[in-house]
Amino acid sequence: METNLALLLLLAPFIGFLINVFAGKKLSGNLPGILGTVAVATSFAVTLSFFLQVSSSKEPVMIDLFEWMQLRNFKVNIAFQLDQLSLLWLMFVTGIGTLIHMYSISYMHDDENVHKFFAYLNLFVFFMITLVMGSNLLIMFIGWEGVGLCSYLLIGFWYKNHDYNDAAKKAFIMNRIGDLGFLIGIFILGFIFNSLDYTVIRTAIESGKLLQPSWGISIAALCLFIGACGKSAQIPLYTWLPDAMAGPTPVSALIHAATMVTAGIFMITRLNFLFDLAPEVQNIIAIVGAVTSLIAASIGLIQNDIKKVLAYSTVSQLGLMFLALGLGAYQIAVFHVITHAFFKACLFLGSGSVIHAMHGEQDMRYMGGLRKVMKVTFITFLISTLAISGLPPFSGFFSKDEILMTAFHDNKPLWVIGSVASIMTAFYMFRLLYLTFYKDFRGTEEQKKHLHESPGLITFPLIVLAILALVGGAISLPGNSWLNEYLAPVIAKQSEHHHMGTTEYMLMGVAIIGAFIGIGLAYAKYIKQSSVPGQDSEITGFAKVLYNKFYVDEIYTALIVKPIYALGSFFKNAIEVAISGFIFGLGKLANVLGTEGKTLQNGSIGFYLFAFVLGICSIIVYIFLAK
Amino acid sequence: MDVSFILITLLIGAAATYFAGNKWASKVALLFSVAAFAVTLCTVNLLNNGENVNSVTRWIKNPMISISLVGDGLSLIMVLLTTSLTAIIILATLKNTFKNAKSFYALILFMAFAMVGTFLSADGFVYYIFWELSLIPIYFIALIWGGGEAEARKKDVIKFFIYTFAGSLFMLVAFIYLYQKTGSFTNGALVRVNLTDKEQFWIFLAFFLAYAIKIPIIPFHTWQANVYQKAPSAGTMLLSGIMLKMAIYSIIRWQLPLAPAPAKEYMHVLIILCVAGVIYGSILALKQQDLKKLLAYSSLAHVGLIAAGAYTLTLDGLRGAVLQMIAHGFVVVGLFYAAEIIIRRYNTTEISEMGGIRIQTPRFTSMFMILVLASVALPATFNFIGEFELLYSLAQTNIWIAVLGGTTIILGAFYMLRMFQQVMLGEQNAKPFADVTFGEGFVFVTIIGILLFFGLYPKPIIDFITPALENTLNLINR
Amino acid sequence: MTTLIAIAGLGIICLIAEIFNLRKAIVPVTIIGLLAILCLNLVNIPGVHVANLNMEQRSFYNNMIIQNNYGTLFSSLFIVLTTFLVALSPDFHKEHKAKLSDFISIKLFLLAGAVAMVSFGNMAMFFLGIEILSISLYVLAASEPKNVSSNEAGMKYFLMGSFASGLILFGIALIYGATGAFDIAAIYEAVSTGAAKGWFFPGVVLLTIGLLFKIAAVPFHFWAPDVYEGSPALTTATMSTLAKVAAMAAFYKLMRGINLEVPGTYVTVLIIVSVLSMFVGNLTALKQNNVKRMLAFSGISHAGFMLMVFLNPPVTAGTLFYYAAAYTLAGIAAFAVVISVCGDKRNEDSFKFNGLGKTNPLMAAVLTSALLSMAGIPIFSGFFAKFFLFNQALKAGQVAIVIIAVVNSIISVGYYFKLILAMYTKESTEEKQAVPFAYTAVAVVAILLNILLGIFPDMVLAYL
Amino acid sequence: MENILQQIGIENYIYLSTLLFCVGVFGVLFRRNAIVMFMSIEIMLNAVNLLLVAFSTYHQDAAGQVFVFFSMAVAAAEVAVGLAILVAIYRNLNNIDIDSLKKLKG
Repeated sequence: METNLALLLLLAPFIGFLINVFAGKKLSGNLPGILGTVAVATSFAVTLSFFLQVSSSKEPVMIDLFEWMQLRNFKVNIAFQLDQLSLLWLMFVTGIGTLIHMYSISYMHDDENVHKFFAYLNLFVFFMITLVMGSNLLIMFIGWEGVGLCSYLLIGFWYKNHDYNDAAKKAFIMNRIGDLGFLIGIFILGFIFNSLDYTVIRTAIESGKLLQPSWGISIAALCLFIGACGKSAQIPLYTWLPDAMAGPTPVSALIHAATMVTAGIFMITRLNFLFDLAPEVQNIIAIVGAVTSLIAASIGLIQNDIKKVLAYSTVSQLGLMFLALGLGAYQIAVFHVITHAFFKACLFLGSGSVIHAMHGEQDMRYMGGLRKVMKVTFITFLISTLAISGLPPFSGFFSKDEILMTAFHDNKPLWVIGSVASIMTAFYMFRLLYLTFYKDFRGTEEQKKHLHESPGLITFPLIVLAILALVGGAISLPGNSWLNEYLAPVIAKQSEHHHMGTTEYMLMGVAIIGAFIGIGLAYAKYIKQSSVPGQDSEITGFAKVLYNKFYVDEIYTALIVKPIYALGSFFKNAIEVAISGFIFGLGKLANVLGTEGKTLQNGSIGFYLFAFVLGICSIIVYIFLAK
Repeated sequence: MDVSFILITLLIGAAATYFAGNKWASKVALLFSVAAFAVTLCTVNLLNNGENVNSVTRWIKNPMISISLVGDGLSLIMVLLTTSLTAIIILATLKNTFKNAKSFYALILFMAFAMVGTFLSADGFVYYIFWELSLIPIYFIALIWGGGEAEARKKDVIKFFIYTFAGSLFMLVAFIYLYQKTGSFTNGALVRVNLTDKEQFWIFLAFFLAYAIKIPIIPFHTWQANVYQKAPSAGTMLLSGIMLKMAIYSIIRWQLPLAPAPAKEYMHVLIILCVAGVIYGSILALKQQDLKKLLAYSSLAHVGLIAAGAYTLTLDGLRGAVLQMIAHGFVVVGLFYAAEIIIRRYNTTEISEMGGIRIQTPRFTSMFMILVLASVALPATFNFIGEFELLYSLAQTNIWIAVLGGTTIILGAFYMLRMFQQVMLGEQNAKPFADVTFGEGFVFVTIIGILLFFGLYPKPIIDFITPALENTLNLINR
Repeated sequence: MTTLIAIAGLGIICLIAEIFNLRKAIVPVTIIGLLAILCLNLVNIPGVHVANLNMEQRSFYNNMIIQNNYGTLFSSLFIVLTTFLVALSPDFHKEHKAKLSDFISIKLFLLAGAVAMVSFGNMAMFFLGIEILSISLYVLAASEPKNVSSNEAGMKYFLMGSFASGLILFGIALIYGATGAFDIAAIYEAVSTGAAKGWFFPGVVLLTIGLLFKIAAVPFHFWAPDVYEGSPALTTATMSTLAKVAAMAAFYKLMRGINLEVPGTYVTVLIIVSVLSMFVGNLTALKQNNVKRMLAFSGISHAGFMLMVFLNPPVTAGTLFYYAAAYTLAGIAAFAVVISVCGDKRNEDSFKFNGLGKTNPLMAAVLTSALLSMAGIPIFSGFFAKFFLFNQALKAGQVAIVIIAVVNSIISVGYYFKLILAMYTKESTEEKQAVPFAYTAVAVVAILLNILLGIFPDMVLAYL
Repeated sequence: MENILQQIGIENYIYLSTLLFCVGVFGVLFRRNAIVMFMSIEIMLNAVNLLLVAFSTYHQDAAGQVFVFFSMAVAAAEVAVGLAILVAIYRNLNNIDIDSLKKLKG
């Protein structure tokens, strides 16, 4: 029974995918969308039932289907594990997934390939579920690469535009770099534990009888973290995420904000018992996370493309989550994942709604004053913005604040970085808000005419998400946290959760003040002075560096892509030529000798006889006189 | 009912095809190839029921040579691959019209015959004969039905022939030398002979020459790209899908058991050579403007990884090699078929002249896409199983080699997606592109079906080959 | 013995038939006669169990003729070859029918000489055989008086041939002087008892040189290409198959017959000659445009290969015979095609073979097979021949020579395949002319025999 | 009976005939006139004949002398053929200079 239900949970989106792929073209109007939505909704329903069951019974549901792979010292099965963590993840994956599907029905309805869109979207959900449900690392890897594939397909959804295709390609390849790390990590774990099952590894660790020196584990952890960097867009593998905004906005919301990019956090949380054994790696994670959040936030400060800003804010928020992971505060990371999923999805969908209204215009410099026409969008957007800026009582406040608190307790510098990042966040988010919704409209008259509030199918998800963004913090209030209780079974080492003392309240205060500083700056600049970001050419100095994302892409091109191509031409024009030249050289040599032989054969009997006698003499000399 | 029936079927098939005349040749060939596949399946079934499928026939008294054909998991899986792929390849070529078709299809079947013989023979001499025999048909196929400018084609094809012929002659010498030691050519006897390390080294070298050229391992690969490009697609499929697998199979079946000492001593050199091939091929693939050449270099890369796995002398390595051989066989045939379809529609092999096909052909695009993804070893495709086991075996020898070899999943994705983008995506191409016909679609669906099914449930194959591979491993570590 | 007489008789019958102008009957009669003789000859083979060629032999005319498996098998091969040559004759000589009987009878006498060369028991017989063979070849080579190149070929062959005969004679004389006998057995006796004088070995060396000339081994090979090119194609076929192999067989028989332990230097010389022949033959063949020349050079290289049997003389009789059979059968098939393509129009440039694959697929296939066999590609007996040769050589521990031989087979592929390429890829320049049945028949039968030999090597190996 | 050979010694016969043989060889090598070359070859053959006869006496054995007849007969036949070819050549080229026969080469 459980097996069937689990399979239903897993396969419902896949079936949706199949139907949309094979029959989608014939389905008329919104049917593909509705179908896709229903598919995901089904999964959500099933997830819910499992969720209730597990959260009451505290007993994870294990499903073992059949043997998949054989390796020297162990086998790998197709098996699934529905425990607190995976179910929690499934909840918001399928939940938000459903909403975004719903949203897309309207958002994409006039696209020629709408059925493909929903097919891919369903496929993504399917792989995401696989990733989360898998009971061993290889199953996770299936999902891991599967979601990468879907993100590739969806980023390049408008495949006529080669820039989009490049973005898609970039995303896939950068993910692959991470995946290689992931694979290597898997190999090492395979050697050490002779298994890839989470449960086995965990018991092996907790039983405390490890044959291998722990540096093996550290390396494994590091490799896995590299994998996480790829998926979750951390330094140095983050540059694909902003480009990924080439995809349709719902995609950005679902894949590149709410779900896929959190896979890295999921993986590390999954293997928390492993990472606990590698404190040095945890340090690296924390630092990388903090730095990423800072860098991304700083770039976000002056982007003008509404989705780019959100993208960088996503990167920065992910950075904060990794910071938490690095500090060993897994529950808090998960907490922030969830809240972030709520408000970031909402923000993206909101921006989508705006873009929809603006007929594809994404540059904030040509927006403004939309709050009059787009009430719902504005309000939901405002709520989410407040949430991400970390103002109480919005969900973002609690999660982010806990992260910073932990940072403060364990590692002050990181706390500073994190705080600065969140101040920046507050600034650029409100900059976004002001530029988009306040003041007067700066677009063309043409656009102005068509400005309108989006239809219900779009606004409904916005509202739902906004509400969640508002109250989401409730699942883990400081002091008494439902989430920590719930996740306790899957987290090996309980992070000492600090009672709320004066320091804590002080820190909260600092955070809030920081947020207000950010908001204040934004207000001063964009409302008081009502300044509008200038054209790209006008940007100068450090701003220019920021605007060009620290030229990271250029650096990568110069350092990696170009050399590879150069190497390619070297191989092609030098080595290949040399080798085949050598081979042909042998042939030529033979021909030359042949020509010599021809000239020797000069047709004169005299010479022939002479050679004859010469032969005789040499033979006789050799045999009789050479002794 | 033993393995010889497969050979007989194919041989009769070749003859029948030739005499069927140009009109019916393709049909007859298809019929017989399918028949051969069926026979193979029966044989596999017999073997699984624990019956003896070997066949031994006395042939020459002095030197003592007998035609002994042995069907174990390893050889039969390869035969299965050969027969199935032959059927698929013939199916794939049904649409095109060849001048003098009867010879063409007869040659294909004859080649299949030779290759199956190579896989089955347990007598070194007979093995060598089949090995050489398989060279003649492909030579003529590439020469007569090949494309491209005639003179250049001749140059490349003759280079290919002499090159491979040269390599294998040294293998023959090695065999004769072994015969002088043992007085027998049978695999069983040869693996039991005790040789000094020096002898083993030279024998290993002789074999290596033959196989390195056939596989090909750098720097013996220069014939490959040109021949792949010039040969007709059927020929390219035969070469890349089956023929180069002959060499890897031979490494596992002959080279390693016969000369384990140098294989162990120079393991890292060999592996590094192969892995270098992986990177080299991938990077070269990035620079190719010719679709078939690009696929050729990608094949060079993949095969390098397979060979590396085989040389790790670990169970995972050998198993991965065999699995990946099968997976790669199907994928590469599929890819070359896709290339063939594009080339036939646009009659150019220049990538730059393609692009903007996706709009016109949703079905073809999806199939091509899946094949591309399979070839970059996306999990849940068969190739992932193989590549994972290979990399895992590499990691067992040295983690850094595994990292180097692993770059294939990055570079592979790089050049394959790049190719896919340039060939399929972008604004609609001026030239019209008819979507795949039912026949073409059928071929693709078959291949994709196999890849996906075994990607999720490779157990039957794994269980089938593992015992044989364990035996081989025991011989190596004897 | 009877074989020899019968052959000679058959030759005379041909001449007489001409007198009673039964010209029509000549060829059929000859062929039937030859086949009859072949059967007659084959009944002499005692059976599989005889290993050593010195055992189980019958002698006639106090050891003038000695009959054993070696001789019998080789003479059978020669008879088969002659049958083919005779079958080719009528169409080849259709311009001057009057001379047909002469050509045929000369071929028959030539055959008689060849048979004598492999079944002699006495130096006299050996000398006579070799001279009969040579003289008939001089005649055949120059058999087109009007044609300068034919004259030139005849002259060159004659001058150098008789020069070589002089050497052989000198050698025989010295051996006689050293042992006081012409009888092989007696010589063997004398040598083994050590009664031989010091001049014995010089004699052997001179004899060897003379025979090396006959098989056209470097550096005594210069005549071959010119003579092959100059003579009428059919004669070339005779030389490159029958004559060469006969000389080789005689050489082997003589060496095995008279000196049991050859000093190392002697073998070294043979090895050097063999290696030189391989290299010179193959390399020079690469650059030839005239097919007959090309085959001449390939013949030189094959002579080099065959010389490898002296690496391990006691046991290589079978190998030698097998190689000879494989090589000659392929050669006859190839020449049948060459003749059918070029007729006796004195031009065998390889461009005449362009597009043969289309104009005459069957002949193209035969020629291809023949060339593949010479190149040593499996299933054709040429491959097995090389294999057995290498096998013996390695048994003698001569790895280096084998490697050299391998390298040479690789080189040889170069020019064999050049012709194949021409046949299948170039466009035909010639108009398609009807091929006489005889040519097709000979070509096909010869190549079939070749393949048969390849598939069932025991067919002949068992007897030696 | 007192054999002439014992007095002179067989070696000298060998040296003589070798010498003669070499004369023949050099004749063949250094003369370009076909007739002269034939004659030189005849000298070679006759040198051998001499040697054979000497040996036959030396061994007190008639076989050698018989063999000489063989060789003479053969030589005669050879020369007959040779001259025939020569005549043909003369008809075509109006000379019998060997060096004019260089058409076949390469």
